[in-house]
Amino acid sequence: MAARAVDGPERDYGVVLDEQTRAFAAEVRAFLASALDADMRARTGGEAGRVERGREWQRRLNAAGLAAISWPTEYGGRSATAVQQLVFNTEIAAARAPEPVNRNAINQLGPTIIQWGSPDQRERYLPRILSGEDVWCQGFSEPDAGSDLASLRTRGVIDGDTMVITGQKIWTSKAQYANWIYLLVRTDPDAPKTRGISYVLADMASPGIEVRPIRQITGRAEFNEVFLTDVRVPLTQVVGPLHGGWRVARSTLSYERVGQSRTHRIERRLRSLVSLAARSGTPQAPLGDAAIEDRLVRFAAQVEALRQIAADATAAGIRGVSPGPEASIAKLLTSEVDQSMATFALELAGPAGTLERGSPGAADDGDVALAYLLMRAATLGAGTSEIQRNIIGEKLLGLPRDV
Amino acid sequence: MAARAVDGPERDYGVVLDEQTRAFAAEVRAFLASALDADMRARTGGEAGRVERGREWQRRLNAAGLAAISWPTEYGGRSATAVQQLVFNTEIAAARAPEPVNRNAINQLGPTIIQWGSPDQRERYLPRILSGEDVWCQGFSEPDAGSDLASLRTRGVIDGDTMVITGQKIWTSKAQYANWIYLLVRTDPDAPKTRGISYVLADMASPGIEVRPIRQITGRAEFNEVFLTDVRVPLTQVVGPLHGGWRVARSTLSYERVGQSRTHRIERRLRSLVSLAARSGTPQAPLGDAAIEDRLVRFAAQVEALRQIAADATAAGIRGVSPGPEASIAKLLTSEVDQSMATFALELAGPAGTLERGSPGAADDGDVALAYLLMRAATLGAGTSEIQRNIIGEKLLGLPRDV
Amino acid sequence: MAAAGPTFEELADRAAELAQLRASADAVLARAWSASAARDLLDTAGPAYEPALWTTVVELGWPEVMVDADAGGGGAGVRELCVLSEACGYAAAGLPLAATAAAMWAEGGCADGIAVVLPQPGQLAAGAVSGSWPAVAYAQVAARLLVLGDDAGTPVLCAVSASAPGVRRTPVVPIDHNPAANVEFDGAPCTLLAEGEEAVRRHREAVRRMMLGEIAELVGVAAAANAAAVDYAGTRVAFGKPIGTFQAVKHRLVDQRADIEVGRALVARAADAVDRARPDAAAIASLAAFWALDRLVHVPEGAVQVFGGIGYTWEHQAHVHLRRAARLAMSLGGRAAHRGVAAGWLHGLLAGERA
Amino acid sequence: MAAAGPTFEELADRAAELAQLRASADAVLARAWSASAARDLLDTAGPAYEPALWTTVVELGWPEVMVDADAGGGGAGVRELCVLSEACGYAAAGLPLAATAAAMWAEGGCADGIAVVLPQPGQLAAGAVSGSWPAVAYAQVAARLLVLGDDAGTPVLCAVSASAPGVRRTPVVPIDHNPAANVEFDGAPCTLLAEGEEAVRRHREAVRRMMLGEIAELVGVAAAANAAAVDYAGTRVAFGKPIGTFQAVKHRLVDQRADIEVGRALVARAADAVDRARPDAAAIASLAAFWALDRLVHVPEGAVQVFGGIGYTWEHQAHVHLRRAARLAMSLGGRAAHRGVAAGWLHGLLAGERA
Repeated sequence: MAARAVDGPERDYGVVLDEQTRAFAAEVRAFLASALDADMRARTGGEAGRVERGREWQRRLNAAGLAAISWPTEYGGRSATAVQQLVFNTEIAAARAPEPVNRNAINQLGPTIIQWGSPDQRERYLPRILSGEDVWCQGFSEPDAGSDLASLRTRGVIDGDTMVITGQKIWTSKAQYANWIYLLVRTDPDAPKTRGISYVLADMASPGIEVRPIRQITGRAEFNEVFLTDVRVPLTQVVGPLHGGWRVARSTLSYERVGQSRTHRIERRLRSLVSLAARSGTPQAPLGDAAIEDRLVRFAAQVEALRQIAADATAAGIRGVSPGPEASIAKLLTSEVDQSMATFALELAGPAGTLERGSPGAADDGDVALAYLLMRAATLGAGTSEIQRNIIGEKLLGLPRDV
Repeated sequence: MAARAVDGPERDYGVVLDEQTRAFAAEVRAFLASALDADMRARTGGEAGRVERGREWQRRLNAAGLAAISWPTEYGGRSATAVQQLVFNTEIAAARAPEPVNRNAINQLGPTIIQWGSPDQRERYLPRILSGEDVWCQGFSEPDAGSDLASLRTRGVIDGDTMVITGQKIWTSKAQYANWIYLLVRTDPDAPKTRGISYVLADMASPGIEVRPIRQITGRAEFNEVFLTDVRVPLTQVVGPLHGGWRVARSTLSYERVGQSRTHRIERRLRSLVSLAARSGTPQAPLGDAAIEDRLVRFAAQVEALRQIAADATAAGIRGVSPGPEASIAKLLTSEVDQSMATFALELAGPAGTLERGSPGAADDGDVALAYLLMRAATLGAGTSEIQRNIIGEKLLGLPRDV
Repeated sequence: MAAAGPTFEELADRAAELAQLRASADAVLARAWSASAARDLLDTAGPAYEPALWTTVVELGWPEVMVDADAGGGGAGVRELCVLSEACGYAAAGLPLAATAAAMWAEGGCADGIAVVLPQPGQLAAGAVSGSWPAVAYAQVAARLLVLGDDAGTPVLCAVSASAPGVRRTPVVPIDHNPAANVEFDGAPCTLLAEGEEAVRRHREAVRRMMLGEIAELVGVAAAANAAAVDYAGTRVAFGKPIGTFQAVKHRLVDQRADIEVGRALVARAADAVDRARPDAAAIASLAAFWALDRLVHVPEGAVQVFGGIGYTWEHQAHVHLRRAARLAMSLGGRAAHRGVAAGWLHGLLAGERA
Repeated sequence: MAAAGPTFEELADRAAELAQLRASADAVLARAWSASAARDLLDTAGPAYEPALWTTVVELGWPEVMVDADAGGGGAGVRELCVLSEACGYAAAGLPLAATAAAMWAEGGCADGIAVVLPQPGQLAAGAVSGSWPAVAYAQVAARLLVLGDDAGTPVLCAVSASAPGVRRTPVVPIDHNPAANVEFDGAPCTLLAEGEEAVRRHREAVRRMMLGEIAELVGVAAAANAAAVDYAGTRVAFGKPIGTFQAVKHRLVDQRADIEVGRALVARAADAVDRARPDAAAIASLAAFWALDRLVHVPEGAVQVFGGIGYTWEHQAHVHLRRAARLAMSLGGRAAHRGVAAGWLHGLLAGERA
């Protein structure tokens, strides 16, 4: 089945590809067929194992010139078209490839450095992001500035040609594996909230940086707190204008918000849900009673719509048209549908759904219970659903601001 | 069936009545059996007919000493206990008696005059409220002060011993039939919002008062705009302190918010809904498929809970305990459940539900369509559901104010 | 399979074309009509229907949009019909566009006058059709009614002239006041359009096209209701602030907008599937119908809530959208039927995956 | 019928009594336990269960609350059990109170140790019982398990000692980490409690009492989760204001509070109906179970949303309530079964009205 995904017949992307894109698709499939070996398919070793595989996967992608296809060719990318990105993402998702260790840095930090960085910064950081020689983590959120990023408190005091940073960051994934961090710090405390913030790159080996893992409600520790105490960073590591980091960060955040479509994930979850329902079905009602069907069909409607919206956005991208209002709505809906499906799976599975991994009789060997817990984060990460609604209300509908 | 309701065997109120209350229940049933004749049961004559019947029904209630049982005996009431009120309301609802013309004045204005009025005011107004000789309407809402009552703009300028009132009121029911109106007017424009408001009684025959009916989306005109232009009112008709009307009004509003339980109405609507569902049922699924049952059972759960909450509040009233937090929640839920049931009835009835009265094939002779439109008001009247949620959030949960 | 689809470039061009079509439809309707005009129609004694507006869209060829170009039609698909229908919904233009377009598609050529497609079959005997259909929208003003009959075991698709003997139309008043009627045929003469499997197929496909056009119209109705509420929320002040600053209002309008976007995407996806005769066309169309009943119909209700008291008045336009949405949604064939089709498809996908 | 009920005065007195019972239960639990202690239990390698806490409530006689006073019990009803269970839920005290109390009620006397009632029947042969029951809450620490068996056509209610031969308990880890086990009896000896109709009735009534106690516990869990979120919303500042000023947060907390009040009212109504053996007891109990699955289980989810990131951490207490609510709700027997009972009752009311 896995083999079929990478070297089977041409996939139906819903559209005909031009010759160049077909060649690209063939290249991606060929790459996956050879590079995605048993080592890369393993699921062992917990988070450390995952990160190690992600590092190796990053290396293999880069060796094939596929680490950051959306980046301009001059910086090691492919200047890929929207269709190529669709093809790439579809193939990667179908093959269930591991996550490259610098995925976030490639989606967020790289484009930021390309847009705002100095030539030196570009030369110094971009190649090592691509290769995975540097592993990056993000230091934006703070304990008292979650969704309200502009109220961050980490201070950066200018001392000659260095900045001395003190503060605390939270929700930093991979901090214990990363050797670099990109940070937002308040460098001008007297300026209004969103002014006076700088976007800074720091070596994780700098004295004064301490990482403490945060255990999530799932029991896993995939995030960290990062404590910074008098951490000295040369001013050459500021990206964009000093005190002008808010605008720099917003270009990164907009990547995060629109980001990669998570359509594949909700399609997969819908299939699992239908499969779960089918297990308690009867010949007359193969997916269960009408009340269950009602829920499933509502989810299916949302998933199909989100597929259409993703395809439309890709088509719009072809013509250089920025994605329509649906894109910001798609992020909100995807999170909520994802979470709702995980919640409904618990009800469908009943008592067996409440059993954790390893318990005899646990539904999907504990995946139902795990997903129920895990998906609580879907409406919290990258701006809570409440913040998303505010942004859509204000930016898209033009309603007056309330905060 | 109607006869059974008024002179049948003793009703099950869910509790045993003491002797005095049983005597009272018997009195009420006897009154209904004799007073609720064919004239009072008629449904003809549109709103004018309804008001005329309401006036006569008010007269008959008063003749039997039953016009305002909750008022103190000295003002023509019965100083009724909470149980007596429950018995009275239950019997009245079961008998489907008409609405007495001064129902609002009895529930709101009367208690306000008793609490805040001068001896003269009590003597002058209370008996004529009870008898229906005076018909009262309420002038609180304004076009630019709906749920935000404190921002009302109708001005009252003091000129010697009279007040000269100019402004506009809206959502005034029965204004075209009333000869008196109770008003909120801003008498001190320089005071903060809720200060500087006065509670004033005005004769509808005063020069400068004009009434214009408002047609609702149902096509009926049960509300009015009342325009006031230099209307002169003696200062003796101010209830409570001049400029101190906000506190006076709040005592009236709290009556409106907690008010009479509308439990009977939602019980009736649930029965209609179940009956509608049963018409498309099969022997295997007498109320329709599981998705329909799911909706009906959710409504039933809410209705049963609201019955319990009403009973608990009555029991609490017995001991002089003020109703618990459930009471304010009950108002919100009752409105929303009432509206949701009317909305679901449309879906259950399908195309036949969309036909208006008089159309061959209309579900319940157009009542489904009418209720769908009518019930839009359930979450708007007496403070929108949004305002209700704010009040509950702030008063009951103690959350900080946002407006 | 991939070879059957368009390229992304073609898709992008098509999206631009459709946007262009929508813009021109909006421009025409904005000149000819308004929600306020639709509101005024509710004040008339008769049905809410403006023949001059119908003439306008007929002159533009909208009802013929799906007829082959060879036969003098627009040569376009249901996707284009849906764009035009959504524009009508948005403009509160109550017209039998979807029904007439679907009927002409089934007739395979252009014809004058309003036509409707009856979804439920009738009985045929000696070339005459009998049966009864309750609350058929626009039946009072229809010139032709298409019906699938059963003639001694052979399915037959035929057209009945509204003025034929044996046709009885009893006017009814639906909640949107469209000129609907209960329709009865008592041995009405009819014109044969197709027989056998082809009759069944063409009727089914016509009903599906009509339904998608009506869901698109409902998307437009919901979008108009929400847009009006958004405008109001930006200006109406309560507690010293525009009510759109309150999250209860703001988030309601956002969620409704999301419901509209999902509805629009489903209509587009279903229309494309029908136009390309994809095997999942029926299922996606049913998903769209399900969503219409589950969410779209409630958008104008939420808009009334945002308007508050003023939205509850007869003079205001909010109830035009409310009434139109309720009537359109209830005409789609019911939640249970569409849920069944979609659930069967979902189950089939799973079975296909296992196979 | 009216003569069977209490007077309103009695009702008021009873409400005061129950409030007093709740206050004293809250006071005991507040001294002995906390959500933070429950959170710490999740860090242990074994199950989340504190024997000392169970000893505390045993010493107070809570598990015997429904046993007749003559038999040394509390002589109270399921209404009292529900008050105590809700207090346990509110205090995050994970204890087999409802199960043990229901078992003792069925046994008709006080007994030492934890007991559970198995809702599904087993098979009986020669005085020994067989069968298997997945994921039985607190089975690892149970002393007795009550089971309804079928002995050659005669229903039998009997108790099986957990230490009896033929009893196998395989520990499992439910989401709340309670000491649950998959239970198997392979010809386990048992003690007869009742036979025939009485066995069926007593088992059914015991299961219903256990279920109502567990729904009451869920009401308490939901109330605790919401109260904690309300506190947080009043103090946590974002965008310069406490987040409780934002209507998205405020109205969510209000709606959840409303869901809790409805749940509590349904539990009280069902418990009263059971205590008075009213014919609608089963239906009202099913309404309560339906509500638990439909709404109460989601309250702690909403609380996590209000807490935001911090509520997603292992160190925080929010997931204690989330886990407990999920496990309790899923143990109630399923939405379809309860919906069926309630719908049958609704239909019966209608038929009764027509008759």
